[in-house]
Amino acid sequence: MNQFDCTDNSCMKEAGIEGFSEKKSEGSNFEFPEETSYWIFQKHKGFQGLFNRIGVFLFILFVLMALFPSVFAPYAPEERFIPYEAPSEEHLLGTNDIGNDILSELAFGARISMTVGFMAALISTLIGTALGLCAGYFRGALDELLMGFTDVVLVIPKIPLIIVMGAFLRPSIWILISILGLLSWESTARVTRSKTLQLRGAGYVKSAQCMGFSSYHIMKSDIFPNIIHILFPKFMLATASAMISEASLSFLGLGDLSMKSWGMMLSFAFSQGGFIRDMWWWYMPPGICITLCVLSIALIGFGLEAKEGEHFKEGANTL
Amino acid sequence: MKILPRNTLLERNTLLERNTLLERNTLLERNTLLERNTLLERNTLLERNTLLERNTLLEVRDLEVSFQGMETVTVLSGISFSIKESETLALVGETGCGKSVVAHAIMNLLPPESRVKGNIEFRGKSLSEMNEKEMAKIRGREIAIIFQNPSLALNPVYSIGHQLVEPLCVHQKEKKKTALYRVALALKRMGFVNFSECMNYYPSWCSGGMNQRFLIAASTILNPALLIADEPSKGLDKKCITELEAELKNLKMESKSALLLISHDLDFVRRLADRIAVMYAGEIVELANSSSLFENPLHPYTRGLLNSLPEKGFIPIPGFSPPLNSLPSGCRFHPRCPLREKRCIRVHPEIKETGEKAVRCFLYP
Amino acid sequence: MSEIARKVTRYFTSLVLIIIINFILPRLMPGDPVKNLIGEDAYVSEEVMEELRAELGLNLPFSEQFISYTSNLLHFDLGYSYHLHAPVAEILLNKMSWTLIFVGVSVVIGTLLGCFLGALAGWKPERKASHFTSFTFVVLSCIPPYFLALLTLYIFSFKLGLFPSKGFYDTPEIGSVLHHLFLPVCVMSVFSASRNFLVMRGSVIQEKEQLYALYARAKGLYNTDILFRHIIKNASLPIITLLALDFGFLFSGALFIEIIFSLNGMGVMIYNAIMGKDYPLLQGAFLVIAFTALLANMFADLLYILIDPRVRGGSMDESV
Amino acid sequence: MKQIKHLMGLELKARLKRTIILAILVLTFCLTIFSSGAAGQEDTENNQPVSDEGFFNRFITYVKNLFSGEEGKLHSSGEIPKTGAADIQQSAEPEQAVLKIATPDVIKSASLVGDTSLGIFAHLSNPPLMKMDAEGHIVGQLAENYSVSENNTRWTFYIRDDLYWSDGEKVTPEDVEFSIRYYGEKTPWASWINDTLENSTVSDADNSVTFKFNKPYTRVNMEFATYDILPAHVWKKIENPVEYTSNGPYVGCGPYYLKLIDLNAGKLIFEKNPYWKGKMPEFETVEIHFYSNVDVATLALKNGEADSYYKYAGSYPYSGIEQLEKTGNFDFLEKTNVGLVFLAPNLKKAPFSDPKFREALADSINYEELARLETLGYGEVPNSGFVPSAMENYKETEKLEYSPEKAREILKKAGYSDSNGNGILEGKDGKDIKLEILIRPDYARTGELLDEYFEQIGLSADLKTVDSDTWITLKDSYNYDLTVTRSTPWGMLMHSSWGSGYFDSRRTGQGVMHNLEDPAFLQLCDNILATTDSAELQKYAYELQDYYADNLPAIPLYWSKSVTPFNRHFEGWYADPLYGIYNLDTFTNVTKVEA
Repeated sequence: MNQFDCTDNSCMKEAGIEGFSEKKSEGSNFEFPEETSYWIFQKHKGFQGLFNRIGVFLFILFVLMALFPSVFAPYAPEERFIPYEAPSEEHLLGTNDIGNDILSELAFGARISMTVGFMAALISTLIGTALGLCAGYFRGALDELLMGFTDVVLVIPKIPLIIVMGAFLRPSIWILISILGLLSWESTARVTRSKTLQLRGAGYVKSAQCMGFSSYHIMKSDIFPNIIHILFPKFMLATASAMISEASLSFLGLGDLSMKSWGMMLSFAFSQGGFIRDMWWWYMPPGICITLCVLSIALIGFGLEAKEGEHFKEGANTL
Repeated sequence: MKILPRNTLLERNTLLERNTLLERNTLLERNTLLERNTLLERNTLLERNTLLERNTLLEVRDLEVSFQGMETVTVLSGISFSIKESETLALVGETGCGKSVVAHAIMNLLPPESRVKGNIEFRGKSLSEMNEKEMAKIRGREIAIIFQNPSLALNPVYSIGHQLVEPLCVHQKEKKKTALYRVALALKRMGFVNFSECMNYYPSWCSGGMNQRFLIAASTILNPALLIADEPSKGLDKKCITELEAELKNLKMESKSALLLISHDLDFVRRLADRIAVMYAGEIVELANSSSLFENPLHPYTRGLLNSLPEKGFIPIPGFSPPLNSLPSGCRFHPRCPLREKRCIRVHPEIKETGEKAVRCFLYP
Repeated sequence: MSEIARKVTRYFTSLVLIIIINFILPRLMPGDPVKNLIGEDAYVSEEVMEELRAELGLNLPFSEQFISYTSNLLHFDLGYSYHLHAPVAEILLNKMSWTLIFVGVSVVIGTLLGCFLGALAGWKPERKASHFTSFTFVVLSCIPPYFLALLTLYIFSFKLGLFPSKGFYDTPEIGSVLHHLFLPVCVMSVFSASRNFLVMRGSVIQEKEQLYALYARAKGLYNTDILFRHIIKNASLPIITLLALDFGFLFSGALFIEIIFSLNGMGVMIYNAIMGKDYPLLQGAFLVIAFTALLANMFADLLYILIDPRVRGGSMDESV
Repeated sequence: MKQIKHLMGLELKARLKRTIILAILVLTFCLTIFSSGAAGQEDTENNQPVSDEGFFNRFITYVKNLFSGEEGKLHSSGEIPKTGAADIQQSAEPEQAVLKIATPDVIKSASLVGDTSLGIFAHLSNPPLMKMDAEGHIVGQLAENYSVSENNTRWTFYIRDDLYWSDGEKVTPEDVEFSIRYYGEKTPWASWINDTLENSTVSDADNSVTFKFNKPYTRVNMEFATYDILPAHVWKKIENPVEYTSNGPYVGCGPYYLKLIDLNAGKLIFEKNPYWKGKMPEFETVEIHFYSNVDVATLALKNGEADSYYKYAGSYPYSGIEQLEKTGNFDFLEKTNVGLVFLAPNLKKAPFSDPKFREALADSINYEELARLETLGYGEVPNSGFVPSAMENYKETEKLEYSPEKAREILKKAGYSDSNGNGILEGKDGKDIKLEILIRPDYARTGELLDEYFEQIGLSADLKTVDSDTWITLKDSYNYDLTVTRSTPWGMLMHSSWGSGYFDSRRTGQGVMHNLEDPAFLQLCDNILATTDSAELQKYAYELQDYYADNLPAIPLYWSKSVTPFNRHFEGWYADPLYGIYNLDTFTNVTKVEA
């Protein structure tokens, strides 16, 4: 019995040292369903449930605003009236320094802010997942290389890159989208890598390898489906942070003038004396809109993450 | 088709369980344990017959536990038993019959959405009415529990010494130095040769068996009156189980503490328990002292259990134990009971006390 | 030991890559630093421009510039800033000290505040107070940093006049520094607290389910004792990685707050260097930030191994 | 009770102790860093008096003031003594004699010669030889007067004899000669001196210095109104002035000398020059406060933390004027601005090289609305002659007016028709005309308005925002269609004055367009440069303005007034077109008056 014991033991140890998260999953394989089953009845009713509904409602409202801005906007955004006007019946949110109606500018701004947010998040999630999968699956040198590359990308400053791109091509939201997308896949890559490391140790992946499937096939059909449910919350949180970065960059005046996003409105309010003239109706609405939109997306993201948490727990136990 | 008995299947799993180099160098301790083991055998016999005069330590009267999840599930119903000072009662049953819930109910460790009815008295004090503060004073000092998965029960980021010292500091406000000394003593008593090194190991560095013995040391350092062992033998290989057995016997001898042993491993229970209660689908079906239970089991389910032991010919009980949220009507064992009668299906039998024994079956009116 | 070697090579390659990017990026940017030096109105003939370029070493081909750049770097000479007329190392030290005070203090406060409240919120999520703190921190983390800074500046400094609205101090003594830095530090710490809060809350909820927490309760520990003695140390592991990852963000976050509170710290200096194409200063600044970010990551890994014995692996095996 | 004792278990106490120690560590850390930071300015004069106003009682006074009703309005003469460095040498009267000026021109480095904006502020301590008076004529400042001879190649400046440096030395013609030669050799933007100066002689008898140039140059007096005169005995020792930085006192011969440059606090402190023989200024100290954010500057003015506002070649933001009027204790000094904002078409590129097309563009702009929106009523519709009325020899040319129909007719007559009927006119090459307006972020609003005006007359227009550096590169490489930019007062006087410096293709420079090669224009510039006779200058000036009106090389968008707010408690402000209120007359004449 002894000699069988030590050969088996060596291969187990090699897997053991790989990573903290992997050790936890290895531990959980030995749990028997019987005694932890009643933990699952703990439902997060309060926090997740209520805020999730608020998040979804707000999100739908903003998507509608983005798709049909003319419904919310009384006038065309370019139309000009008397500048620096306080809120009145015909201008619910007053007018800005060159007379555009702020409410219509706000409505049309939604579309741009959200497209930038979603497109950038899409690019960053795709790159992040691809890199995370390869790094997690192949481990060894490739893993170190990719993670080294991720460290470097994390450190590359966004502002000079945008100026460089702005100079060569015509500055537009596509530049903002591409740069935000290309420079913010760092956290997705790390999460996917650690999840792939965990799943790589699972039984069915090993059996797939024994059956001689190509590693691409295994990644596509075995590991990826299990990762999807953590990708969606990551995608939502990436959208939220992309929107905040877009607003901040356009605050520095690097945005695209022809398409005014909420960030651009805020930067004009700040530079054209909106604050000193106590025109709260000029800088508050865009700020609140950005916050609420990002909030709705973040809440949905957290809701999904919480549900994913439970799903994962059941998954591991009924292994 | 001959099905491999469950516990050999178990052994292959334990082999997979991390079993590090340290395991090998405790060879020399093992033989010290074996001599102490034979010594113990002799004096347990004379001790058994003085059982009757001691007073009851723990009294559980028709305990009922249900969980308000999506739909309310009653996990336990009508559980009553009592444990005397330094007596060992074993709770035996298939996985999923709610044995661990009893342990948690006694220690009031159930999650918030559980509803507990019935009465649990410990030395006259009713535990079910106590609030968290008073309960915290009793836990660890008077009632201790050993969980089944030792590697997970120990905190991964603190050293073993630090975790063993904690009960002393919390309950008896001891200084760190003197507490460390007492822990070292306890480990030495447990048979660890390199106890000073063990103090600053971390749970993740030691094997399951090692961790189990650390857990026992931690729980019994304040020598509690009642020790609840929740499936201690699960996940351990053969030689660890024998060591564990010796440990528990030694414990009963020295600290005179009562033991509520929860397990599904019948041989292990036979060697240790004074009285055995067999549980099936959330209720006790038979209660008797261990020798009489093994000679003539009354309840058909107990008989089926004993027949499935290797020495009785591996005859398994057909079918599966019912899930707790959809229990059959009448007697819960009737779908699998060979001696089934019509009334077993309709009426739910009550448990009948006959002297030392109790059984829940229509065969014994 | 192979793991340490692997980590060192990884960090070394990242550093080399950063140095290369650091060199190329500013030169890619359009605009000629020499023109920036002259100022808007002055008329300067072409030969003088050429002479200036030669003086600043900009007329050499790229490769030569790169070699001189790397050789200087090896002698820790970061070169001379065109606009600020001082050695880059000196400027960085002065500006860095200011930004580090303001960013460092707010990170420390933010992390402590975020972790403490996050732990409490995670420990009893169903309590009214936990709901309230969770919601406020989620909202705070969604507000763009500069908008939050604008509002605080407007309310506390414009309207109430409680706090001065510019510069690090009026007179160089501690009183006026604290008075000046109070608002920016508040904004920054609120922001870093909201990031830590959410992570901490999530990991406390997760760690609370573990068996050792139940065992701690079985050992007789009461309520918050369990949280502080057992769960916090386990739950704070993801915080370490978050702090390391966040390091890059903190400097850019500081840029906006410095612009709004008109503190001329590191962020504003970098922004002006970008606009004025001050190559040595840009290269020096990005290198320092990249280096501190890498250091932070390395420190996080080290801290991880220190705190979490599981990652440290069976060092016990070697010792026996 | 037991629980609390319980709580103070060994482990928790250790944890609390550790956090407290950590907090103390952080505090000491920032104290040490801060003290090293403050010590960093090692050559700060150590007699910098540590103000007695500790943080604690300052906070109390703030809070007390908060609840005593004045919502945020702190009277400058109120009970809160300003903690300016000067309140130690408080003169007899109770209020402190400190004049504070707010400015958005933040200086980047403490280098008197190297940093251009610091050079302008240093005019107070090291005044240049000449200065410009209110009507725009160049008159003497350090020099009493000057004489020109030998066909504008020999210039002699007679220095005033009552000038002393702040360290007691007398100002000598050697100082002036040294300064001019010093700039010539050491600074790139004054390198023209090095190329053209043949020799310079000094005569102590009539306290004068003569410069002999190798070719005639009529604008030497204008150029010498910008170079600060430096003390030879101090700057001789400094090898590379552009790189020399020091926060400490600079020796100056003006009414004040520059005592301290504090970049972290964002201010300059000028002290009264003890040896100043001219009219004694009333104020002990003049402080220049830098505000990178204009709103904060307005707040400072409202709170009395600053008494006036100065921006080189720019005005106080029009949007903030109303706020100061509301407070009631501000007056405004309005002067028509010599500089202006104009639209510069790329004359080297079709269809902008066609004057007819430019005329159409000029007619399509709604100047009235542009002026109203951009200057909020402090601007007016410009003349086609480009040069604003504040300049010398200004000629009234015909006003630009907004007539889109006329613009469409001109375009049709000039052959730009909309053949494919898609609403956009085609150029001579048959393709749709796509105008790309290149702008910098601070001209965003102007660009938007122009974009809309051009769309109205059938030209599809688009905006391209770039940062100022990219703008310079694209402009110098003529890689743009139209661009919006501004001219500064000094820029208008540059080269052969009246804005010619911006268009002459022979001159390069950051702000200039250098896109006009028309020989007639170049000849006109050379004629102006060759003469100093005022009658001839006026004739050429009129010719130049007529040339602008006919050819429209650049379309002026609006003439604006440069507005300077000042606190009513002060009187005697004096502004000149070149440097606005920042001149010696202001600082020597301003007095404090009880309004």
